[in-house]
Amino acid sequence: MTLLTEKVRDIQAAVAAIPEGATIMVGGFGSPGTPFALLDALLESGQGGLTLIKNDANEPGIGIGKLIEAGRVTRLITSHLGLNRTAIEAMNAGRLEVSFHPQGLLAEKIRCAGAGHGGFLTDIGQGTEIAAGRREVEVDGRPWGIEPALHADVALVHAERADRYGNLIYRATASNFNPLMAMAAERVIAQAYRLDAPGELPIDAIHTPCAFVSQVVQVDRATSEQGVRPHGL
Amino acid sequence: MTLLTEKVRDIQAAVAAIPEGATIMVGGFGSPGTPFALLDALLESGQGGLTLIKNDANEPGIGIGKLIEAGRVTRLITSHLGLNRTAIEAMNAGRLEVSFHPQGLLAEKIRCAGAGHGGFLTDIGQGTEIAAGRREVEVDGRPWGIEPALHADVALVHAERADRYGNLIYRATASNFNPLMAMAAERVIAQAYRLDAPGELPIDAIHTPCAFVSQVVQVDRATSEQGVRPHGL
Amino acid sequence: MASDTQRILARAAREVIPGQIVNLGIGLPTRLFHYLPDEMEVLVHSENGVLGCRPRREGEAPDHDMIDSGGAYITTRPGASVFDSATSFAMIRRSRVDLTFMGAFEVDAAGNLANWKIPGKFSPGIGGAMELAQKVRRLVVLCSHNDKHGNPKILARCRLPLTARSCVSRIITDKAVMDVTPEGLAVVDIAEGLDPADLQAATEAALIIDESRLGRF
Amino acid sequence: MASDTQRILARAAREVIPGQIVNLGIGLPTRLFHYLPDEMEVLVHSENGVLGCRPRREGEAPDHDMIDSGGAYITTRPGASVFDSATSFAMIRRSRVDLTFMGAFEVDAAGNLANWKIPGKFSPGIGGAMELAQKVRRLVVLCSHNDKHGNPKILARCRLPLTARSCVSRIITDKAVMDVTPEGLAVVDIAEGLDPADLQAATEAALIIDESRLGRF
Repeated sequence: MTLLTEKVRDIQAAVAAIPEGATIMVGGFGSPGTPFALLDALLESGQGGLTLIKNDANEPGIGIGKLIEAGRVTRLITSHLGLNRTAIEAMNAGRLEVSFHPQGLLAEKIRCAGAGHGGFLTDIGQGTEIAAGRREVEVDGRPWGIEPALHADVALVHAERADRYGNLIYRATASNFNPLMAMAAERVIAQAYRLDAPGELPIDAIHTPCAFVSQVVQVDRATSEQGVRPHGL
Repeated sequence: MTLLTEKVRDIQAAVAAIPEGATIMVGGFGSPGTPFALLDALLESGQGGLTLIKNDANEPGIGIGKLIEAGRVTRLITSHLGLNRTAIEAMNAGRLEVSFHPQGLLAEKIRCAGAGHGGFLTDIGQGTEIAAGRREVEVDGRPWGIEPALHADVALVHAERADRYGNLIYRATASNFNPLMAMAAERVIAQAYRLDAPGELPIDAIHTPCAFVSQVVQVDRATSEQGVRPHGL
Repeated sequence: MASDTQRILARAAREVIPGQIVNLGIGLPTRLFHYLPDEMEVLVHSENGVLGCRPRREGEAPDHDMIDSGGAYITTRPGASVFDSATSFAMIRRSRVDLTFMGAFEVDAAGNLANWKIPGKFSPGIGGAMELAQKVRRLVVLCSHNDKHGNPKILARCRLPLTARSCVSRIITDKAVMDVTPEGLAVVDIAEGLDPADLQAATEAALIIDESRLGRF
Repeated sequence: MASDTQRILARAAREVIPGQIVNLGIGLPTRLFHYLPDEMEVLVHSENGVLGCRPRREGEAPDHDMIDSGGAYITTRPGASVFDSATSFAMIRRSRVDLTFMGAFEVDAAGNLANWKIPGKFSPGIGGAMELAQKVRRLVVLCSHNDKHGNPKILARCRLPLTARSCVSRIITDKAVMDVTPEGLAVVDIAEGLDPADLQAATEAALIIDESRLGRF
């Protein structure tokens, strides 16, 4: 692991080390919690053949939407593409391989990797096409489907605050998949709006202890461009 | 589930409803986080034939130590009894059935029940006597041991602060097993030093959302009697 | 006069008991938000990680970190909490959400629900719908009684891929309120002015109608 | 003159690299706490749910919610965090703890460790030892070279129930510092004034001793 004292990085240096063809977890549910600055740096850095793991595909023209549109993404493991018609088009045209998981199972498959388990046993989706082909095992007299852990080479996460050891605090609904992914990947790169000295974050408020985080970069607040587009209510 | 508006209870009323022979999870690692007031009320309430699930057995004369000494506990599912010689004596004399699990697996078995899973797959303890008789399944080309979820009728947890909907905040190392157990049992009774109106707890600081908590009781601070006995450093 | 949608929502709001935890599905159910008065102690769960949503008030600036699962900026009421996606779905899978309202492409007499995929036409992924449908204590479907071509959506048996089996407790449409019972769909309320025979004609599933006990809405 | 224990601890402290996350087992290893200077940027992990422990200062009032896994009141250094038991052991199982020091009843030439149970005599439960032993990146055993009856603790093969297989990297005793290698136990340092033949005589496992490269401590 990276030493506590060596985690603060320049954003381009942090993403430059991601290999071509890497499997990358990306935090965020819609815009909140999406590490926009890291994703933009990754686009600039040029790696292709990527497998991305993210709850959704953001919206066209922002976040992983940009990487998909630039043809950098071979495969997407996700829960829902409802807000991104260009991603759905790429899927339908065969330019993007998409694997769908129910949202809570996706979260748990990631959490499982973060906990060092091989998988977990679920009853979600039994009797539906989501469970087709899923192996089963009987425990306590009931059949359970086996969901293997989902691993990644890298996680890109967004936090509100960090310290230079890599302790992270998330805010409001920008938490979502970030704390799970921050535990799950081999290398975890966190962006934060504010980067403090160790001791500045209240210890009971830290969501991700620094042990799980490999690198920290400080970024500017997201632009309104990266906010949620007006829809819904 | 209990309605949000009906969770605040008198301590004796809260524990009186626990049935004889119940399986009860009890928070705490040593003294911090142990719900001493709820345990004292349970002792007074008189239920016996209990199965307790707790990391340890507290120390003689406090916490679950008292319940064990009073002969109320038939079985203890735990990780370590190192600080309680009377519990070890009861085990050796055959008055207390004890099941040991490695501490992190105990935590995960409880967490698994809280997540609604049937179990998880682990490689911990393979080739040691802890794994003797454990069923295995192959995932991603490796053998994994199946650890079933651990369920309970009731969880007794300790929090620093609560609101009357049942939102909980823990403090320092008094967290330990409490947030896991607060999600895992059928009925969750929380004691808190401070009981506030909804809206008083900072929303990003809440550790256990109220949805998981059935009843809340306000209690006085633990006595120094219930503190850690002088040992170690 | 109230639109069909408004009538569905007003009727649906009567399903909510003070003190409950309620999830509102994307689309029509989300609009139920505005039918729950501020003073009613109900916490709205949104699966992206918040319990205690309320709509933004007129002129209230959006908080860019605070959305519901439909992507709308929201705010929170007293007693709210935020949490990660694992905790949010643990709450769902453990049936700690009392009530959910969901839309439907099809719903049938056995309480089966299809609302996530139309093979070859619409398959954006299942999101959180499967876990909500399977595990929330009570699922109430809100939908139009017929599709825009007039075809029934309340079927004898669903034809689309299912979201979950035997998960629906009650169906509220512009034409009727129906309960899923072991004997089939029992009509609880019928739209003001609608004839029971016309209701049955607009429905593929056989309906159990006891005219002596029928409510109007 | 330094006691055997002090010599073990002083030697062990040299294993710690600034910037590491270190777990200290119960007993002798816990005392290593006092050998890590405050200005050294090291976070001590304790499996009850804290990263960044430091010993209480003279006269500092105990915080009743703040203990380490041995049950002693501690305090924290800048950069510390607290968390639940699941997160604490995720950190361990995912090998996010760089280094752990543990005691031993027996340790053998293959790096097997027994430190939790003596059948019929001592079986208080395994606590967190199994996961720490199996998963922490580097495990250094700290123990006396021989038990109080003079019997060797460094064996050819452990006889007690194992905590974990092939988990030990280095063993530090009052007599020697030994590395577990594919060829067996290689002596790195030997106690000041001790003859290599006497070291071997006090050890059941065959030792690899290259006198030309032997350090003293």
